[in-house]
Amino acid sequence: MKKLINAPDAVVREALEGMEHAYGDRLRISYDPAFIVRSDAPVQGKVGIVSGGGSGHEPMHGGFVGMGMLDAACPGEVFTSPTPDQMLEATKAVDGGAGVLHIVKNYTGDVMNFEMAADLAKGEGIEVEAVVTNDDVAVQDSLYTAGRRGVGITVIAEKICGAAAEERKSLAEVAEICRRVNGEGRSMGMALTPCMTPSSGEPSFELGEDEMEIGIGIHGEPGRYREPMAPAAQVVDRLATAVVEDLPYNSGDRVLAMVNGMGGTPLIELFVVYRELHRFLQERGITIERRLVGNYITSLEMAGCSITLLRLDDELTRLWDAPVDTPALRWGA
Amino acid sequence: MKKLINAPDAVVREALEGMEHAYGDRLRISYDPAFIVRSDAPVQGKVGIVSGGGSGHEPMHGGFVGMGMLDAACPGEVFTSPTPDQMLEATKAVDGGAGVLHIVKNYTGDVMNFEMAADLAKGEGIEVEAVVTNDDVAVQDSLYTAGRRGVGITVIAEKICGAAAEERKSLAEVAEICRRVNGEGRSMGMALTPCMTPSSGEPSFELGEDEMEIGIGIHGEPGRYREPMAPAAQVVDRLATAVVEDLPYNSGDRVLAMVNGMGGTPLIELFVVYRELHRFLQERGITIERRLVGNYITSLEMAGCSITLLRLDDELTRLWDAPVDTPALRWGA
Amino acid sequence: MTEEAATIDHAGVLAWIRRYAAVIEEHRVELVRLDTAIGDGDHGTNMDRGMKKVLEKLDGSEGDDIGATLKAVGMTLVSSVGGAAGPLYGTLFLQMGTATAGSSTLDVGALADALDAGVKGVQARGKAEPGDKTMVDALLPAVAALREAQADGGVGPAAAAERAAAAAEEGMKATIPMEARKGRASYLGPRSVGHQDPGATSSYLLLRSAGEAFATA
Amino acid sequence: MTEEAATIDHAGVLAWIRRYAAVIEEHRVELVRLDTAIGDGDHGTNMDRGMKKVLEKLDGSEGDDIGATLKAVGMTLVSSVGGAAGPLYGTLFLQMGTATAGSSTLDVGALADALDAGVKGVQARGKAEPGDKTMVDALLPAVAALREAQADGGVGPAAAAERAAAAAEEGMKATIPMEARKGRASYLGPRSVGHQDPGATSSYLLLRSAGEAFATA
Ligand SMILES: Nc1ncnc2c1ncn2[C@@H]1O[C@H](COP(=O)(O)OP(=O)(O)O)[C@@H](O)[C@H]1O
Ligand SMILES: Nc1ncnc2c1ncn2[C@@H]1O[C@H](COP(=O)(O)OP(=O)(O)O)[C@@H](O)[C@H]1O
Ligand SMILES: [Mg+2]
Ligand SMILES: [Mg+2]
Ligand SMILES: [Mg+2]
Ligand SMILES: [Mg+2]
Repeated sequence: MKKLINAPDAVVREALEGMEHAYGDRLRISYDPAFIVRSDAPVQGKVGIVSGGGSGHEPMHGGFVGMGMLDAACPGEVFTSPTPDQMLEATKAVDGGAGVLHIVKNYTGDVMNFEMAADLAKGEGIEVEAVVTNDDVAVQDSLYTAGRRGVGITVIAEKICGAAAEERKSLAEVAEICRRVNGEGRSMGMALTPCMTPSSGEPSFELGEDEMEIGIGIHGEPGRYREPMAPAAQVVDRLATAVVEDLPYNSGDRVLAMVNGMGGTPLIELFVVYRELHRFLQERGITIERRLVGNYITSLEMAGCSITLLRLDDELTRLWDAPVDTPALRWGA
Repeated sequence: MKKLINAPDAVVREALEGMEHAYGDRLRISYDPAFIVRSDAPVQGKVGIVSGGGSGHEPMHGGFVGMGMLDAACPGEVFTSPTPDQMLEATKAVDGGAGVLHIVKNYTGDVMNFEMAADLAKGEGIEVEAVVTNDDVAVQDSLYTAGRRGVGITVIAEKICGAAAEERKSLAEVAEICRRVNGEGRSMGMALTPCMTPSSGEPSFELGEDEMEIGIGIHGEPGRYREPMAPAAQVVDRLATAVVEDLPYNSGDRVLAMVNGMGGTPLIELFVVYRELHRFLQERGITIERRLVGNYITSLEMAGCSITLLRLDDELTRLWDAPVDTPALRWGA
Repeated sequence: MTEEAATIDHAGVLAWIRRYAAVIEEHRVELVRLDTAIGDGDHGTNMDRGMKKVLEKLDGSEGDDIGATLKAVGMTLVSSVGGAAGPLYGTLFLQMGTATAGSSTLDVGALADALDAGVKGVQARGKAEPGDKTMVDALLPAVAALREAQADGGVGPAAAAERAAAAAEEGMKATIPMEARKGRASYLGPRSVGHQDPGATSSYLLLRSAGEAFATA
Repeated sequence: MTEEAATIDHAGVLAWIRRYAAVIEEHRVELVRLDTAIGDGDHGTNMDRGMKKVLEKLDGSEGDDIGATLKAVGMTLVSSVGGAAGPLYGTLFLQMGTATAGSSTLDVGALADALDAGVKGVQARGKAEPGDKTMVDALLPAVAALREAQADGGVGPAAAAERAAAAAEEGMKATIPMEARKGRASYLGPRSVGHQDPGATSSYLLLRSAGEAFATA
């Protein structure tokens, strides 16, 4: 296993130390329990926004802590949901009296741990709302299963809710916006290679030299099916068709489009993918009004990409454009 | 070969089209000859700054075009220096009457092509200065060889010179600052895996399951030697020792430290590397005053990292902190 | 059949927990492999991290209140395992602790009551039904086996736990042909068929550890 | 030895360029492999892209000015090859074009003058000396061989070009044991030893193409 690490079980802690050294001017790091919090937290009168999940998806979530986005992030072990004590302490650290929003990706572990944390925080008198994101169209939705995974829309929801909170919207309002973003967002991903967690040291799945895996998650889970390698245009058609038909996005819709790298794909390829997505949407009369191209929600060194769309309205566009100042997303500040 | 592309010889053009769709509000793209230019170019009275080089190192250079950094970037084919006609047209497009600086990484091809372009531009009455960066301590310096490669310091020089040009410093002054940055900067890189250009379809070198390559370049060239895999702490000691002893950087020095990913290394590992670099420099009494952790000058999907240091003085620090607004580097704007 | 005590005491419970920690360490890689096939490959690592924390915790523990010890185990698992298994095994132990609060010994009936309460907690938290290809598929048959042993009468805790382990093993193996409907494996849909559920496996190991620990207690 | 014309004309030069384009296409992968070993693996692709552009350019060209044609080839290579080879081969052809400006035929002496001027241009641009493991190591022996053929007298362009190709091949092979001091291979230091230089290889192919084209012209 080839990784720039010292020991598999020290990765998360040591990366946190690295972040502390790099961003100590803007972030505070707690190690036990582990969370990252903007250094001016709690911001009085502002809704606090907390997210978290397994590590290995960097920059999500720690890279999104800062003005205009998250107040705190809880990193679990690699690909493992964090624990309720982390979320509880993070919630307490960011509560400025206006309540705290938990943005939770829909994975059994994340949901259950955040639920326990919310119960504990409420027990301590903090108002908490949780919104669960579930935008991954690769997973069939059903009342009887774990439901769809939360993926790319989470990044966008964190940005937009962060802006709403900076405007001093109430907890109910910020939570409503979060639900709206999730409701108007859809994603799907694919992989050219598996990834390998430091502790397992084995590839998350096996792929032939001429195969790709469609409908991949962000935890190295195998996807829904595999196919022979195809040109980028076909890969995008495949992903974007599933995304567009699901909501559906219709001619005349204005969208925010994210082309996200899974970690091991060169940026030049992501721009080829973005070109194809632009063509695909243009053919359907859907206008890209805002975009994000890069590595935002990754799966360690997995090669591949995901596509996320968010249907925009004027308020969401305004909140997206609002200043943000975090390690991984920064504009207007 | 697994890449998100349509055809090997269409990658550069299609990625440019993707960039145009994504950043059309701030960048203009010329396709024949190929270059990327900030949309408000030429800025009257401002020194224009042009860089360029082979593609496959994204975000360098195209991602650094914008206010406070490059006026134009010329992308060659993957890992191949661009041609003089690209540089000539880019130079003409950004000349606001104050002359144009060419920032050239020291590779035979880049140097010769930029030289021809400068001759042609001068022939058309444009004042041109060229500064060649050569910060890679992995390569032995000698009058009789091609000399050291230009690597990570190029990114930093582009940022700092961009700020100097925005302050309306003269061409001679901006060039002097560029030479100063290059003189005070040193880098070294390593790889855990090779990369593969779209057109060759074969790995740039072979590495055993337990080997790493030290002193790697950014073009998939093999490094100076290979070694058994080692923990991040040792990798950093190895790279940072070579870097620090070369200038040398001494106790009391204040530096800008860049931990750069080669493209296929997860961000979480780069923070582990940054932690080790912080420790290493602290042990030697060298203070990190500014830092950059991420993928800035890459080698396609190569896994690995490089370390760059720049000795800071007050002017360089101020220029580093000045606003910059490009796709890949943005603050204060 | 050798003479067996009719109850296990606090030391027996501690032996069980310690045995489970050792068994999890032994099976860490196997659990990771099972989870790699249909999940994200962390189940073995998560459980091993958690049980090691539990061992640390137990080292300083005093008294003979089985309920308090089981609750402490649950709390430790909740705050150190993470993922789906953390809240689920945490809840299992927390509820077993509540069911045995104040007890310094447990007979087979009390054991059955405790596990029953634990599994009910797991189901309340995770909403999994039998057949969803989860730990519940190993745990429910174990509860039933304990109840049977209790009804049969004259069966000591070690023998009862062995029967429970055998039932859990059956239940674990029965997850192989199932299509997952809960947890991460459910994303695979039909591709989850043909793989043994990692959580059901770690649950079987929990019962097997009980059988082994109680037999030598 | 068959009777051979004492000069080659504009059509002969065009045949040479076209033959070179075909040979480069054939050897693209080999040149990429050689460049992968001690460089960045693009030499074959670069030259192939450039020579294809040259073919496009030649399709529309008129007249019989050999100098003008060679210059056009040089300009096209400069603006389409990139890398180190672009300016170097570009300069080679530009200087050959200058040396032959206005000529509609070339005898062996004129050929030698042209290549000599071209190689001097390459050395002026790239500063490579013999022994640095570059294309210069194939080109200089070729110039010497042409000069010898000229001095011998009675040797036609095809035979002279064949001698030049043989000399270039020797020079190319001689790069194998050299340690690179110029270009990208120099970064490898001693690890560059044992590999044949890609640029020397494409230069040998240039001379071999001349021999083949002139023989059938
Ligand atoms: N809703 C649920 N109810 C009961 N057990 C579940 C549920 N979801 C998952 N599990 C169990 O958890 C196991 C996976 O645990 P683990 O790998 O540690 O967590 P994660 O899936 O978060 O990575 C599964 O094998 C399954 O037995
Ligand atoms: N300074 C130089 N002088 C002469 N030839 C050179 C010089 N530098 C490089 N070369 C030739 O160029 C060849 C490499 O060309 P190519 O791979 O196309 O360019 P790059 O090295 O920029 O990728 C080398 O094999 C060598 O023969
Ligand atoms: Mg997990
Ligand atoms: Mg090259
Ligand atoms: Mg798991
Ligand atoms: Mg090359």
